[in-house]
Amino acid sequence: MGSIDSLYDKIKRYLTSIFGGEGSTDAITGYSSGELQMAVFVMLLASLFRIFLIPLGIVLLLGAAIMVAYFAPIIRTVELENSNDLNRVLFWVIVYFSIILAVTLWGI
Amino acid sequence: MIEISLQLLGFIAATVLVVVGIAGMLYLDNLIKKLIAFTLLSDGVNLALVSLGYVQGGIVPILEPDASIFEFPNEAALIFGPGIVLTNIVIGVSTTAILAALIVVLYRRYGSLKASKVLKGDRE
Amino acid sequence: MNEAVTNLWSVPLLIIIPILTAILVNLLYNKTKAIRAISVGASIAVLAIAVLSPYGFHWFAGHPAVNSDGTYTFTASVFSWKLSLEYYYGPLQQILIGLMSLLLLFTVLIATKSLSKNLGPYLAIIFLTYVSAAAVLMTNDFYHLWIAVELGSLLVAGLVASSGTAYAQKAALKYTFFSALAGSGLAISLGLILGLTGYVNITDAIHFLMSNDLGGMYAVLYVAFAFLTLAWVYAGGLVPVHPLKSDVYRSAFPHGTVLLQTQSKLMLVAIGIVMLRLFGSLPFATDVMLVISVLTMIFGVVMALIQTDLRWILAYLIVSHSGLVTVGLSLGTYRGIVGGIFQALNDVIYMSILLICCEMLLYFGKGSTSIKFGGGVAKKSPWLAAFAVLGAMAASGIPPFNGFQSELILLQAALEQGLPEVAAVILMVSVSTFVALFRAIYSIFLKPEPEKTSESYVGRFKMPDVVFISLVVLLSISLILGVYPQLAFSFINESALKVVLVPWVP
Amino acid sequence: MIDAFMTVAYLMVVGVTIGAIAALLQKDLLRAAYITGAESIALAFLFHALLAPDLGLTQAIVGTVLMPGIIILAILKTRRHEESD
Repeated sequence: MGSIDSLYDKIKRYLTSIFGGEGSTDAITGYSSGELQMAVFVMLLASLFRIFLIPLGIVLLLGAAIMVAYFAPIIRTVELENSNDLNRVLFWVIVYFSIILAVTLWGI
Repeated sequence: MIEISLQLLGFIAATVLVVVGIAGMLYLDNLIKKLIAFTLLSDGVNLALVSLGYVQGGIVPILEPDASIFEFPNEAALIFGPGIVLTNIVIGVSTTAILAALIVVLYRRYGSLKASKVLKGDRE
Repeated sequence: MNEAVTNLWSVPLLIIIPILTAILVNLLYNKTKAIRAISVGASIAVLAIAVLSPYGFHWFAGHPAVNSDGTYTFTASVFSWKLSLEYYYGPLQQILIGLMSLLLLFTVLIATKSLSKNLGPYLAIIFLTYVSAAAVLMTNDFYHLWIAVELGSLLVAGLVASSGTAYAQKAALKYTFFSALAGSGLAISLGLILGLTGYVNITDAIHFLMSNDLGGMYAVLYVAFAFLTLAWVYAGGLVPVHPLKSDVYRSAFPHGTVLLQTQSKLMLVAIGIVMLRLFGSLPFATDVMLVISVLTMIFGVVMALIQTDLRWILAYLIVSHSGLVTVGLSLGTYRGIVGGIFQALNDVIYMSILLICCEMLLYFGKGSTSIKFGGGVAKKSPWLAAFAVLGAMAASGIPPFNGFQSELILLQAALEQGLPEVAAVILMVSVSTFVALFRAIYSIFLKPEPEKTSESYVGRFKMPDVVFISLVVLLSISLILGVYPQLAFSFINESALKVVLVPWVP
Repeated sequence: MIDAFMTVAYLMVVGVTIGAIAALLQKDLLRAAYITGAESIALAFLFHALLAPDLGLTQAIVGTVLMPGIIILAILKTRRHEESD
């Protein structure tokens, strides 16, 4: 079974189980294209590590591809993490801030 | 006993205020409590900025009529922190007023001060 | 030799006229005709000043720049300690503030047309929002930067809350709560930079950082950078706070969002340029900015794809396109900075077209702009449909419009830096913008109307003249910039070159 | 002399800390607002001790009158005690 085919089937089955219908409504097309965008983006981000070391980039790219196929429908998680709950945003800001501090102070 | 300078003491108090303020804003559920935590946070920032300008054994940065102009820059505390803090206090008051007004308006709508009820993440 | 003080006349006018208008309009409160006359007159005056003004400096506190031989000068190009609070009005400021004044005029016209209750305070907030963005763009010292950013964030909350719905008030409350963190962060950052260098003026601070070895104090500079990044992220609505900022964009009136998105993009450009000038040479600084921009682009566009409401789609697309602006700035090269600033300019124009179309849909549809609008609007208002389609084409970077030119420059800049991944993300954003917008536009405008709603919306929708004229003006600017982008480059080039080559010159 | 001054400073730091924590732990919101005012007095003294007397005066006025006043107004317009559930 081709992996792309099965990934698409997985996403479509997941989304139709949430929204109902035969898979061509507004919400489902949006969610599935968003899911594929996230998959591509995760792989792009993994491949960006080639700047430090080219084999590292290749390994991370393969790993990201496997992870994407394994955890396939991540769009609901992404949507949840992007929700406008005040405490969640505060939490993410504090995480971000500590990462920025760690990265920049690491350069000294 | 360990000798702690006044500046370090100020930084310690400021750190406590900032940490308490952020923790309060994160963990407390009541909107007015969140507002109080916000005032504590801005107090902590003010204290940190004032402590930044402190000079050990220095004088208040106001030039007396009979003071020496040449020794004044070496002795006086640094002025940049207070310059920011004065504005920061005023901005803190106006932000508090806006927040209080919004809290009152939302209380009239929802009949509750609980952030988990009023501010939960939802889409219209 | 000692020169006479020649302060530029236009800078204080650009700040004071909107403030006076805000006070006056607020006092008039509900007298619609007087408010309309005063506010339209003031915005035309501001537009004229922004267009006609020469370039130059305005010094507050009046300290002249001290030369090495003890004389003083006000010439900006020679090296000297400025020791003053100063405003600079140059080509970049002229084009951005001029565009913002044009949008202010349209916003005021539409607001006075569509609102009648509490018009005075609302217009006062709009004018003050304009002031905050203009001040951030022109200033060359930390105090004004900080105060304008703080007040700008409070005004955003006010502008949103004045739209009156419960959702808008919640969004305003969340955004203002967050200003506690960001505003305090900005204050601490400025305190640290001032403590490190001792100069309020950004030019002086950069001189100090370049000519003195900080030694072990570099850590303090990094902490200042981290806090300034937090304020940048907050003012522009980049990734960790983008849920709050998209709430804000969504729940204000669409004509208010025109000014809100202009303000936040101008602040992104202004604070981003200050960060590049101050911290551009630090290792990891531009990398952190680049990562934040890439995440903003992708999360904004993914969240836009999964929405089913035109207002939400526009809100998230504005966030995502802010990422396009900052990705250019954070590349740090000449071409990247030109692309980023040009993208901000284009973005403001085409998003305003789409937002005004959205305002018209709200006006026609009595409150609903969801994708389930029912379709058939194109038959009733063909002009509106044409404007929406053309605006969406400009937003997604289709050639005859301006979005194409800036995205091309951004792609070139990313490839020049050896970052094809970033170029791929820019392309993804462009394509997904097309998908998200045309999904909505198809089902609102182009889909045939269902039969059953025959009793409502009979006949054609009549677009107000004001809206028609503003859409035509914005669309023609978009076309002109798309065909002949050199018009804008002549304004942008100089400041981009300055940021790269002589960062201490404002 | 110096020691007495430092002792008072220590006391004020302790007061600021305890005031901050106590204000957030109160169930009665009105009392929390009063405690914020008391904490502001300690803060104003610290400003004074840190060679910024002008800020001490400002903080004393703003922190003890204006800020608790706004908070008390908000409490009077809403409710005095925290909701239990």
